[in-house]
Amino acid sequence: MPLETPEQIKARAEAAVPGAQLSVVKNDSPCAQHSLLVDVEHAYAVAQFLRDDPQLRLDYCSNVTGVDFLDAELSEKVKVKKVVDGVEKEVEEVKKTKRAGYLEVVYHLYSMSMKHGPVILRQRTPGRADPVKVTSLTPLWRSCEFQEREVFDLYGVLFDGHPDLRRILMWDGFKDYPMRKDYVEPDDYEYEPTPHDDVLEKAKAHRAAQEVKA
Amino acid sequence: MAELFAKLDALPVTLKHLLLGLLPGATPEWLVAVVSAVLSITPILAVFPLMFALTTVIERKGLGRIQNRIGPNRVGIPLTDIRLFGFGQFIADGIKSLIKEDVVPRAADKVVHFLAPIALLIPVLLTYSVLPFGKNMVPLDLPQTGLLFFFAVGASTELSVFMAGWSSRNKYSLLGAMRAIAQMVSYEIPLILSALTVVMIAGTLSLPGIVESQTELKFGFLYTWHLFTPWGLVGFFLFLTAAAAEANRTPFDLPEAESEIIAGYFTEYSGFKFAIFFLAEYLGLFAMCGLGITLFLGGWLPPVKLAPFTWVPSWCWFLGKLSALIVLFIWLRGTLPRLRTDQLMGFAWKFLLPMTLINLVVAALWHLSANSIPLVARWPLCFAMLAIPYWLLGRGFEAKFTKREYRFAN
Amino acid sequence: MTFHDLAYDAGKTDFHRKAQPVGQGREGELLEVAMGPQHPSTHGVFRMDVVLDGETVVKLKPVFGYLHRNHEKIAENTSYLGSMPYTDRLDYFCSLTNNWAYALSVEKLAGLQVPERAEYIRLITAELTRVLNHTCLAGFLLQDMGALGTPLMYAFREREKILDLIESLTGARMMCNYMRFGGCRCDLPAGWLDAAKKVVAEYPKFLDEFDALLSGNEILMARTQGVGKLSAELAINAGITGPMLRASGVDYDLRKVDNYGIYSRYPFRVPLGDHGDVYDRYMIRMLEMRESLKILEPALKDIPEGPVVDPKAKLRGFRPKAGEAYGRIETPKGELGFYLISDGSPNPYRYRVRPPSLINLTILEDMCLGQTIADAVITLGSVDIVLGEVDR
Amino acid sequence: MSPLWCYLTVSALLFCIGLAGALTRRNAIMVLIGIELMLNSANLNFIAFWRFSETPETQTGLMFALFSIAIAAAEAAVGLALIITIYRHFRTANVDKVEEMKG
Amino acid sequence: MLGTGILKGMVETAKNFAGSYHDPERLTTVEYPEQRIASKENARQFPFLVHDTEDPMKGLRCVACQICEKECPPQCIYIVKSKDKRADYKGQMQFYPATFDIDLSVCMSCQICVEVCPFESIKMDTEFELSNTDRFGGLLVNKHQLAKSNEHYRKIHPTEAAASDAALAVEVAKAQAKAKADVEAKAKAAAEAKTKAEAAAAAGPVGAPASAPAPKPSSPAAAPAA
Amino acid sequence: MTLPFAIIAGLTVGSAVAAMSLRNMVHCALSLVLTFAGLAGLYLQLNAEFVGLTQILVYVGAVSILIVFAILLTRSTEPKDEPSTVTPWVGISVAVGAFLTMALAVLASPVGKRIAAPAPEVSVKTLGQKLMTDYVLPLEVMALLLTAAMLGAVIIAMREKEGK
Repeated sequence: MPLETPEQIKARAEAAVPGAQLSVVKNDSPCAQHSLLVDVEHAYAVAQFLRDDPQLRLDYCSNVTGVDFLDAELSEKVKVKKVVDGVEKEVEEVKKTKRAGYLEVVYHLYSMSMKHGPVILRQRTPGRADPVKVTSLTPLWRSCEFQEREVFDLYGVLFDGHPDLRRILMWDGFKDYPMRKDYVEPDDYEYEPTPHDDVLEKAKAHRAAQEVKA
Repeated sequence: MAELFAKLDALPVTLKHLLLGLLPGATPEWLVAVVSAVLSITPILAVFPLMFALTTVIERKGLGRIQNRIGPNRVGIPLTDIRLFGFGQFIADGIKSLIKEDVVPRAADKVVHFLAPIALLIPVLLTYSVLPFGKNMVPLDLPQTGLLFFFAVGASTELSVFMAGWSSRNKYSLLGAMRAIAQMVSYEIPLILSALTVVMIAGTLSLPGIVESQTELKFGFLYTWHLFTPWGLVGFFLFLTAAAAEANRTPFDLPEAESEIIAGYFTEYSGFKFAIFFLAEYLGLFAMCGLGITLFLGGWLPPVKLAPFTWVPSWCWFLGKLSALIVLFIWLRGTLPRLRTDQLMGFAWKFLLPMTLINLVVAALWHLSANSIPLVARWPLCFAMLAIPYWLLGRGFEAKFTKREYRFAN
Repeated sequence: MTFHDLAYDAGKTDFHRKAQPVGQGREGELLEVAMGPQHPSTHGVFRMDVVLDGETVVKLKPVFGYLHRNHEKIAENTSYLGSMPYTDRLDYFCSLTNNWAYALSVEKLAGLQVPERAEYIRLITAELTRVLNHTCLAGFLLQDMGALGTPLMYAFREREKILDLIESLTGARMMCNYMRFGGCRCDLPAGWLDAAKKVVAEYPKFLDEFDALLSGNEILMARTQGVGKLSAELAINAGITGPMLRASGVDYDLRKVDNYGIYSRYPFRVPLGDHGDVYDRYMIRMLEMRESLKILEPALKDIPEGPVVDPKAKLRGFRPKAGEAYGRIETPKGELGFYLISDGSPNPYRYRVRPPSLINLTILEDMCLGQTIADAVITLGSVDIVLGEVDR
Repeated sequence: MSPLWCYLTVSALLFCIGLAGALTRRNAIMVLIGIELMLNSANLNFIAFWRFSETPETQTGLMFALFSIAIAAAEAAVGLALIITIYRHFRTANVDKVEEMKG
Repeated sequence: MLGTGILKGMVETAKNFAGSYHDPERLTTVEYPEQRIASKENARQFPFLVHDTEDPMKGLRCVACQICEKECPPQCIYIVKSKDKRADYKGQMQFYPATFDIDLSVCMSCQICVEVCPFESIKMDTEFELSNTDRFGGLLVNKHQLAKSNEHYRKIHPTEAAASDAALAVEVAKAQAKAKADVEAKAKAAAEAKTKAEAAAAAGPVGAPASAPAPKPSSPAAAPAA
Repeated sequence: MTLPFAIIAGLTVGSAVAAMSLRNMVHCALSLVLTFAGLAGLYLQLNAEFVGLTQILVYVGAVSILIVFAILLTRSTEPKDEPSTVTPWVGISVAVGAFLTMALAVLASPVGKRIAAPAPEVSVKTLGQKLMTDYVLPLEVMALLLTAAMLGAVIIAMREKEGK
């Protein structure tokens, strides 16, 4: 039995979970893996539906990823009617919209029993400033445990309902979230003469600053 | 001709008497006793540590060959190209361990930490004092309590192991010490029980006496080693198993299981102290093997009383048998994985202990039926009495695991 | 039992272990040991914080990240091609399958085709890698069990033969960097196929020897059977993949499920275990090696002539169109996935590795609780982790 | 060879050291160690009196000592098992703190 | 029966022990500094720069295009372009690297620099005994250390070098053909100009000097052998 | 009083004092082992070889291990466990009193001056024969007692099953 299209899944999920708002995110690449964007409040219920629905049985959550989208200016070409020189004309104009940045958590769901997939589920935070919260799906799939921790560690996304949300790859005292796009790497490189002078300069400057402080 | 060989056999004893004879006649008796003791001890202190040194190289080379490697073959005479097949390795190792930094953890109990290796080595060396290395060659003949002395002194090594493990203030050390003690205490019982069968048959605790009890001849040429009886055969292997556990050898090397608890009770020892542990461990193994030889393999006796065999000096027989057993242990080490703690304990209590008890009974039966049942019937009968319990007890273990068949999808 | 009977009934079971306070009222009796990061059997810089009651594990927390170099961030700042050599360093035992997984994902993203000959080469190298990895794993596992290096040395002896093949093909023994988007970097050198055929033909001899050495050994069986058990339900829920999943009895092999490459052309069987313990994991790997050899033998004969790389694939200035793709293959350790988001620039916007080793570690504590520290060590060994991949 | 009184004095000393320890130390294990010392001093008496008796061939003293050693071993095993159980229950091995006797 | 598996294993190890003395299959190790396993033809370790002339610095094929520097994943290459130009092997005026450093402690031997180089000028060496007491300076190699002759390349990678030489030969042939064509075209143009001039001269006295002949291309530095 | 006796006796008594007075209980146990070993030495001096070696086997090899295990299992190594609430003087004075009484008795008694007879011929064989004939009842009782003690110790120390 082939897997339903994202649209079909969306319709059924919205019917099964009252109040859930899903939308299909199109994917333009040749593989055409479209995904479902689910609102944070209903993510758990929708995910549970996906997991337990007898036609889907997405019992296996393969991959959990964070993605960071910065604030961006989207430019769109719009045809606008305008009065130019007293004549109404249709003019193409570049319309610029500001899009607030957000963080996404992407879940790739497969079914081991039905051997189909993937169904891609996305949760989106409202903004990039703290607190960025989504719903943890770890209670549904154990496999999310470490991966959600990793997303938390590297992107700073908080997972509501995660039983053990600690840093996993970085050390506990680390402050920043290194996978965010606006992360600025520290300049305290180990002093190593590399052929790239800028690295060396940075390291030297850092050392000098340290020495001044001391 | 035979006289010459006899002289060769008695060479160490003659030498000792010769040296004692050099003392002036007015020497007080106690001084003679001291010199005599020193002369007895010196060969032990020379031969067995040297044997340990050679064993470390041979073991590494042998394991290397088993593992399709070459093993140590580089160190020879320094500044030359002479390599001596790598047998200079132990000297290099010795020098290295001597000049290595002796690290003592800050939290360690310094006094106990220092005393532990010494407290381990001394009892181990003491066990050698009752072993007969050759005809008339036993440093300390205790006609009443020889074997008891061996076990009593051997038992005190457990405490040294505990001292090492506890004083290091390292959790791995402590775990290793706990394991070592539990294991040594448990395996002491089958060890003593399997030795007891021999004591029962020989009727003496004296180790030279036990060797003497194997000097009778069967068929006119075959010595009656205890190994050549069904209970002796089984008892020997039971003894070897328990001895391997006592000496922490594979597959019973849990106290120093490097994949689990780093190096066990001597995790925090380095340099020369570590070398002493290493030495004590091997000397303990040799002593165990020596005891096994004395009890079951006829000590310094050749297997048959025929010309070329009797020419070899008795102490060579002893050392030869010892080397053979060491090779066996190396071979085992190259083959087997190790057991787990509970399995180790289960093996001691559920398999070795019953087997040794049955062996004791069978030995008694063998002894009592000596005159009533002909040998042809006695052998299979006693052997069956041992083989059946072995099979049954083995079944008890095998029930816990099976060779499995696997299914395939599509 | 069919798989559907096994399929996991969600509403009833909560597979997540709640963080439980351990050993309340027995504080003094418990021993807290940090196994690692410097420990002989943690397979790299890895730590297990273990709480022991005597020798029994009552709590175990895996701690890693010591080798973390933020591979994903590096990849986001490098061109698509530039990430290829970094994938070698994920699971440094199986760089060829890592290459393939990455290449496959990029091909999905950019819609590239792979020539026939390249598909064959990929299949052959991937299966050789699988044999190599499982051989070494068996050796490591037995090393953890205390078999003083002998099985490991035998395993390395055989591994050497495969590494020689890989070196003469790719130029490196471990860091191959061989596959390219839309094919492979270079063609097979002269005489390679014959050498490979010889290795494949002789390999069963080694497997038999290994079986004689250890598979029937009582100590091995006693040590591994019933140890580190993992139920099929938990395995599915925790996203366990690879031989570990199949040892728990779940029939899920991406070579069959996704049919990537040309696996559908070769019939091979997927061995399944019934107990999910360490012994099953060990045996499943031994059997998988034999199945891999069954794939290799005909594939080495069938390989056609032709180009090894899609002529449309560009080496420099490669810019896939905006979009995303998730590609995955069955590496020896499990499902290795790459999730790529392109925004049309030469660098991936998002590059994510789904490492099988990391996710297979999720249930380490569940498998080890109530067993001894020695069991924990071999359970970890049977999970088959490589820290390059866990930490990335 | 030393006369009998030497051995008896040593034995008395050991007994009193054990007694003092058992009376002053609060840890149950230390109390047990004190008792072991006292038992051992009795053993020394047995052996010494046997050796200095007119009829050592009867070996009565030796027999007593052997049985005493066996009893001491049994006593130590049971005593220490009790101490461990008490420790598990009360979280202490201090004899003063263990006042109630109900399980 | 208990113990049979153990005995089987012991037989196996005994076989290997005995085999290690007579069966080369069972003793696979070699004693390294004295004995060496022959390097595989494809083997790669670290990059080197190919030169064609006696003087390594003059014959470097590298034109300092900096593609490898940009593509190098761990960023271990550092190039400074020269101010002046010089003729390359096919006679074109090119830049050359004033500095070409590779930090071998960073290099991960991935061969991407070789793949992306359009000038066949950087190749992989098979030298691996590079241990050094100076972790930083000792592994930072400059163009003098990197430069190795084409003969060296032919020796370590014969097949690859042949392909590379052939590709270069094609390039040179093309360049020569082009040069020839240029010369001919110029000659033709000159001839045409001449005829025109003549015609013009015939028409009127306008002095037009003939254009100078095109500069002769310098011969290829080392004619690649096929 | 001979020199070997003085050395061994001094060692025994000294280590006994240490065993009862040291703060760290593992040290106490280790000193106790020394006391046991010293006593075994005294036994050997008194020609009781068998008993002496049994003493080592049982006390050094087994009882001290038990004590050490108990110390570790009850975490008594830390001295904080033992605040001396009761003044030790009462106990010490009782002990000193007892010693004085005994010492006076020993020194006053004519038995104390007795000199040993030549070493009796004791063989292990006769010891064993005596055990199996004259002392067979105590032996059997002892065997029963040891079995009972072993079972009892195991049952007492066995941890109650969790949750029961």
